[in-house]
Amino acid sequence: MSVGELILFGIIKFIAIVFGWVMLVATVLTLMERKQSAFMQNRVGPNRAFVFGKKFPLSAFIGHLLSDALKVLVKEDFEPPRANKWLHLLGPGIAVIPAWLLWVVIPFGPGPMPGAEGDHPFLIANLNVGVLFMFAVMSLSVYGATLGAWASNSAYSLLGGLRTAAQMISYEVTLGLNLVGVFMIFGSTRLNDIIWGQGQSAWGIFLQPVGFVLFLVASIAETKRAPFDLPEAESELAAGYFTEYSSMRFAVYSLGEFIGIVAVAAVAVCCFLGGWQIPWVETPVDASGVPIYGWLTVAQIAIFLFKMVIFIWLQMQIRWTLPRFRYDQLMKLGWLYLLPLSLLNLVVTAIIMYAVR
Amino acid sequence: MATIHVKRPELTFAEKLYIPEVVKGLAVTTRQLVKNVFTRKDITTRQYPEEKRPYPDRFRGRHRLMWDDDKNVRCVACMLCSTACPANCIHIVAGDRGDDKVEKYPVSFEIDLLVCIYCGFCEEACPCDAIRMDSGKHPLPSFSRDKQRIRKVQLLEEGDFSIARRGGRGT
Amino acid sequence: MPTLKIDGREITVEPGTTILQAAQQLGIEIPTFCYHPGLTIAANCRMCLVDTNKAPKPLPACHAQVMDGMEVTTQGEKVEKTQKAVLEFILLNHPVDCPICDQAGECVLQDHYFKYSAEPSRLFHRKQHKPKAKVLGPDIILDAERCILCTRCVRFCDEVAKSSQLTVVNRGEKSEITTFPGLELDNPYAANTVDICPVGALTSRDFRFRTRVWMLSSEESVCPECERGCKIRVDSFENTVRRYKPMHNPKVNDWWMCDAGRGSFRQYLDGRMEGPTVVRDGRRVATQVGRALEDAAEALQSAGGMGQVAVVVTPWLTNEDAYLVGRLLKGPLAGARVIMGGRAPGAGDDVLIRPDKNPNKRGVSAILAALGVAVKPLAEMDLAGVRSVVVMGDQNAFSDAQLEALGRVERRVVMGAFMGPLWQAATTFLPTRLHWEKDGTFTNFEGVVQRIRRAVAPAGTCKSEGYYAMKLLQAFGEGGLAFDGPRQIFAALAAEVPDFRGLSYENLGDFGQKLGEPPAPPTPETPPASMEASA
Amino acid sequence: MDPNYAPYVPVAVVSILVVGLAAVILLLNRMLGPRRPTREKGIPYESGVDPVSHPRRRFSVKFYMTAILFLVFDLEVVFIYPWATRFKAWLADDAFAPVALGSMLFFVLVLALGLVYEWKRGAMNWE
Amino acid sequence: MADALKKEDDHLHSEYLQVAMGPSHPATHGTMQMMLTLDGETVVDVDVKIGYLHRGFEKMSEVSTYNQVIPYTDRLNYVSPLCNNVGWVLAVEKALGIEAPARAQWIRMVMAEMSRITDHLTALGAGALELGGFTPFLYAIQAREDLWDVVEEVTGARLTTSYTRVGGLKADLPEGFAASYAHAKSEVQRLLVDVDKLLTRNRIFYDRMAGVGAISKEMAVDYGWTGPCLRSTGVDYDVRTHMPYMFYDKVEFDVPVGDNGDNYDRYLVRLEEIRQSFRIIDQCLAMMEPGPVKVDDWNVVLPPKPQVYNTIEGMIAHFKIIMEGVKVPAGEVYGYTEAGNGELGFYIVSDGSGRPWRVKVRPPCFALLQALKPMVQGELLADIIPTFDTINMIGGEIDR
Amino acid sequence: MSQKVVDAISARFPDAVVSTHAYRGDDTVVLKREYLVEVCRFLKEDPELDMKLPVDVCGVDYLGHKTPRFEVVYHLASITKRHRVRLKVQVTEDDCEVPSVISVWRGVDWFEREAWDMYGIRFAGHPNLKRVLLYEEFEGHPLRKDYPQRGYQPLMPMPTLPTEG
Repeated sequence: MSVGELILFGIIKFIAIVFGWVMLVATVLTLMERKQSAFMQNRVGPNRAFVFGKKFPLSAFIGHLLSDALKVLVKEDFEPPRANKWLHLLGPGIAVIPAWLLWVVIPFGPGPMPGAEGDHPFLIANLNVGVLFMFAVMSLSVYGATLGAWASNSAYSLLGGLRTAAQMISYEVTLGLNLVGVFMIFGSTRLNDIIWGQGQSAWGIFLQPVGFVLFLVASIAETKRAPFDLPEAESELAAGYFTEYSSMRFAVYSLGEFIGIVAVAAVAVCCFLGGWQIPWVETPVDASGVPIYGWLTVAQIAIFLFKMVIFIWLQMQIRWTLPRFRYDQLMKLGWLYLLPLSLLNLVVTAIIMYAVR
Repeated sequence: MATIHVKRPELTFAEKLYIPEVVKGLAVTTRQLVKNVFTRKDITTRQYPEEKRPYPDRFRGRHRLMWDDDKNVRCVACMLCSTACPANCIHIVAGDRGDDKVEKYPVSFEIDLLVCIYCGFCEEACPCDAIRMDSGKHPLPSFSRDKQRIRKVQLLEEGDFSIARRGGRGT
Repeated sequence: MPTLKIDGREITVEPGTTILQAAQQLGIEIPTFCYHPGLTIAANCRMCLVDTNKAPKPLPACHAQVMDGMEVTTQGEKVEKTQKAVLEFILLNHPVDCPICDQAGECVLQDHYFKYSAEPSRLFHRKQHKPKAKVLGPDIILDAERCILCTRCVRFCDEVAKSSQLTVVNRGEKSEITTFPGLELDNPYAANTVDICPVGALTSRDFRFRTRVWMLSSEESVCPECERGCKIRVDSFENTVRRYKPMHNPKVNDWWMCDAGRGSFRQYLDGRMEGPTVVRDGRRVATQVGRALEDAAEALQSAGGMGQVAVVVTPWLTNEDAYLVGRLLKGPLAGARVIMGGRAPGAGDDVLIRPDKNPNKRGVSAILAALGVAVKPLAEMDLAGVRSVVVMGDQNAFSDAQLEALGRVERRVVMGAFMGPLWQAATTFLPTRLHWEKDGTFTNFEGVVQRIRRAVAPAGTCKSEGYYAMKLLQAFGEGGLAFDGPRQIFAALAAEVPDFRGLSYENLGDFGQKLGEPPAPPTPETPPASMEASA
Repeated sequence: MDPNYAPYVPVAVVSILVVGLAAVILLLNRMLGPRRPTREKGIPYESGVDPVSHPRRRFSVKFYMTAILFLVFDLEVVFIYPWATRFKAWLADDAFAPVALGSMLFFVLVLALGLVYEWKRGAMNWE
Repeated sequence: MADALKKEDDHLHSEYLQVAMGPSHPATHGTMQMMLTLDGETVVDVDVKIGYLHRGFEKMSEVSTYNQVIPYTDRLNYVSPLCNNVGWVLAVEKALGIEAPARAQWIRMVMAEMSRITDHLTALGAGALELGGFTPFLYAIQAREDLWDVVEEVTGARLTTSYTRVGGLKADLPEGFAASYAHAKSEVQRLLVDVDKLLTRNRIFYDRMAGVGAISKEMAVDYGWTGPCLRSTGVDYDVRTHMPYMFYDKVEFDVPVGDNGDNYDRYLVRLEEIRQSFRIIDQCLAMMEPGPVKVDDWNVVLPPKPQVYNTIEGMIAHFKIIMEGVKVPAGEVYGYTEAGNGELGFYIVSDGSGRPWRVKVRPPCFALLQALKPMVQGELLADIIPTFDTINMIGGEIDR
Repeated sequence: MSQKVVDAISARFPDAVVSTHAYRGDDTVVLKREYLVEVCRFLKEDPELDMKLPVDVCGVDYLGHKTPRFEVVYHLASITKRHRVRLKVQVTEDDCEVPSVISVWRGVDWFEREAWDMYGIRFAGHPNLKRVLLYEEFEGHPLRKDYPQRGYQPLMPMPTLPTEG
């Protein structure tokens, strides 16, 4: 493909994926989380904003989505006078940019088989270091929170920022290590390859059960959700690192957070839940290994999204069920339990692979 | 009567691994989620303006002034309510009615609902069954302080005939 | 000297003393309705029945005289039973009127019923009806149903007011109080019948339905309407004076006061000036007290010698104010013409009302005289050649000519409380406090010095004349005269003025102190009531 | 275009797009929203009182320790990645398989020793 | 202590961060301030400041009649207002030397215990909330609401109950009380099971609570602790059993005590006390008999309304009590009861008039909160929150 | 409350007791100021009395009713022996100071601060005698009976109020 085509397809795919899916999911999530938690807690949740006061199916949902979005747009773009102006603005920006960026390596649907030539239609950039790129981008988001916190010039923000930094970097190691088992088994860091591999053998969750649990834990910690929501622990730090944020700046932070949740769910689906694979259904491929697209592809994309929703649901359910850790417990859990366990998982996987080779 | 020591549970190894308890907790919340999504049986939220909670008979709501036989104000401005009021929210100006049956009546009767603490002492203190708090209506918000000072006319709108005989006039 | 025992406590009293008086000496309370110490004894209410060993039946304590060896029981089953019976009888035909009765709260019947009976009613029959809201006189309304026929009012008219306008007609349960045909209860002391009525039968038309009495806050003071200086109670509610009530002072007014004095408070309720004004460039503007005082001081200094300054002092000053004013007149203003203002004389009688209608003429005159300030009467006021004048008080009976002369003076400093002609005339106006906003003392015509107390918070930024005098003294460089409250001023006054020697707020007591008499030993302000548990 | 670099073109494109997008929504808010700063609004949140101490001071050294710990481990984890992707292929080679496994085990052992060392040194005492 | 790390020549020291937690902070429900000095996450020092909710209860009481104080007591410990109502009237009745009729006392016990349950439910739920568990919090609050429905049926208000009167009660229990109580009880117990499942054996919760905010027996007593918090340290002290008032000596119940005096024990003690309170209520309901709920003395209670409307005797008594209040003989008494947080005492000095000369409230929280400093010093920032919660600081009660 | 405690104090410190009384079952001992700490320590440490629980400390203003004007009231209880006692110390207005018993019970800390706050009674030896319920800038001691009903306080914006001339 020519450079022009690459750019064109990049833009089209980006718009399709990011706007058609990611932003939609993240926005709906903000509402769905409130709804879900409400029903768990015997409440009804948001149900008052209608579209122009009209009631029709889902009108309350759409009303809330619209009003939420509009509200943050027209609120005062507030900048604390004592804050560091540019860093204060940069914080939310840096927080959301990686969240968008890491979608370039996530395959939504079937692409060419490993080793086969051809373009992946459901993937923006078919990088051979896909997951590595993802981690690289992901680690950037810690800067967003920390910079914003420091720039706010508030004690609470600072404490939240420090906690964010400490927590995210601590769990990043585990997060990375837990995928290593999957890479070992499937011999690639390309998510497309891993998904194909899972279709051929078994889903990652069965091959790496411990890895999956550890990944789940670490991913919740990475997305700063309860029981790992220390950076914004509202009963301790009011709102943690974004205490001094409001309007769109705040919304961008939480957007980044929600996109992060979706992204982590996508990675989990790719690595452990078989990606777009439907159990017991073979993906038809042509001779060169490129899938033959048809109605099955639509079903596969749908199942991919469905798996993500399930994973997101699980994350949410956990978030609204558990109390949160204390700082030292969190760090201990990360360094003294999860890290050694993932190392052990790695070793055991290697030995088993060696034994059964 | 005895003293019992509360037993601190010894966490089992499995519980120390977090997972069983997390699953148990998830089971509880998921149960509620499913139940509420499909049956709404446990939902306690009331959709307020459309769906109103029935107040019990004894509920102390907004005040009302009762009527005498001619639908006039029953109150004789004895000021016991404003005396008993711990918040000093009742302001009465008494006047001469020039009437043979009751000489005295409230020229103005104002209750400042923002000051009122709804303790019910005024209805308890009223010797004529003139003020009551059993309207079954809670105080409503408004956009000005002045609207929260409710006056005789408003208080009488909620009124009713009282079965008690008029105070201030012996048999 | 008979010796008797009341409730086991022994006392020896003068022969002819009643049991009630003896009990009072012991501090034992016996309930009464018809008994009033200022009136003759009727003994018709039977509330004061006590049990004695000298009679088979209970005796009325107000009437029965003590006997030697008498043993009186004021408590116990028998007396309680009698008291309950009396109260039940009195309440039989009493209407259920407390909500509309002005007396509720200071009603003796309420107090006694609650204290001595508190039993539910046993009555099932209809009550006797009598006229309600019957107008007896210009200020008196009778509710015959509430009357308990104690005849205090009848006796008062006969004995104190000497006008015999009231009587009891009919018999038995139909009895009621009324005026003699063709007469009205219109004697100048008629409103005292309202005070002594133990229930709400006689009520004041003036006070009717205005305020519930239990909400009033009261301060003892002195009626300023004439030089008698009756001891009164100023009742106020929400910082507004609602009524005067006479108080017992054997040295001045016994228990009574005249209707004119009683109703006089109304004239002071409206038209108050609450802040100082000055005239600047021909326009009257509001200002601050400090600025107005500077203005006043400047006016006095600009006169060019005290010969061209005239000062009208008023007999409405308290002794304390008069002392400070006197210091001012004696010091920086020495040489100024000093005129004694005040109201014009009016009618008097031989009961209480005095012709001179100023409260403190004697005190002010005595103090100024003692300080060596020569004072001319108002009639001799001569403002010729005067460039600055200070007028104190609103109650000065200036003739029209005098007012006109006043208006011609170049600088006119007025200390007054009201927006009257004097305020119109003032180039510098300093608002003053009314007598019920001041703490201090008045001296009546007989020389009885009595306390007046602040009953309501002063309006606006009003200060007393004494305060202005003190500030002016300081402005003239006599800074040493700084007092903190009237108590200190009175102490200084007592030290300097011979008539007042030895007096202090402590030894004025409840009834005041007559000038020239040896002061009584000091009594504490409030008698200590025991809060130590005993039961 | 070199196929190795070709996938990075969309990455670059997307990078520009997301930066632009972030800038746009933040600026959009700046244009649409009102600006009414007040003194009270400008005070950093500190539970309703004026802040007592300046937050930009030297905070506890423990946080730096965590950062250093992370650096060490994250770097080492990066070394495992290439190995992991090749491991499966190496296993096919019987001769090299034990070496592949052994080298990784040794590497992990060193990592674990490092962790234990840190732990014993008290770097993991956060209380 | 602060200087230990700040040596002159040490250029690598870290600095302490001073943070004001409160008065307007999510954790300080009930306004107060903790001025924290932090070394990273560790609390070096804490200075507790209260008074943000001071309304002058004691001063207001001095110008109110004894009955007029009752609405003020609602606002002392506002999660268990009935305990305060009962405590106040018991103290006044002690000063008067009278005793309310048996039925009134039984009902007071029922209502006080119900209030205690709401108090503990609030503390438990808020404890979960402080640790980020919003769901158990709402379950507990929902249970509390169910009880408040019953309270509202009885008293006419959920929170500002003002139910008791000197010499009795405002009114008897309404018709159908037993049924609505039984319903509420089953609801509460059902929800408590869920709360229990979500929290008690969950290791995250366990680790956050156990061993945190511990205080020794001796220290707790020395600080004047009472109530569930004192019992959690292992001291068996409950006013209801030590100095039985009303009919607490006639009902069977157990006093739960803990061993360690830490947050987890306080949690467990409260959980158990809820069960015991239900036991007490059940017994009270079984044992109470019909009868008057006010003493038969018009010097103390208002006459019945028909008497007021129709007879002058009733009218006068009514007027006297409203105008002047219940006259309490001169003297001083200290009346104390077991409220939700411990011993709630009212020290009343009367001068014989209808208004108290001096009222001193001995709020249980006051003693509890002053021990906060030694409890959290040296612990982590996050530990303040559950500790602060389990001592169940109530601003209305501390500041009065 | 218990007569036993009163007897024990009277027996041990005959000089310290000004008076005793019992009213409605509350036993009260009025102590001389200088003996307060000693008596308190005795009460706490004597195994027979064992009054380890400091229940309450408060001031009372008896303006116009009693002299001396102030009283500091201590309520003490024993958990093990189940008895209580009320100690009172009388203080004059001019010498408004009592020794602090914080050395005996730490729990009286805030109670003493409150009494200082509300009545201006100083507790000698209290390490941190600051206002507790009111703010530092507050003037006067509000529970004193002569505290003006309407007065100006620093930091409190109030409408113009008439001031004494």
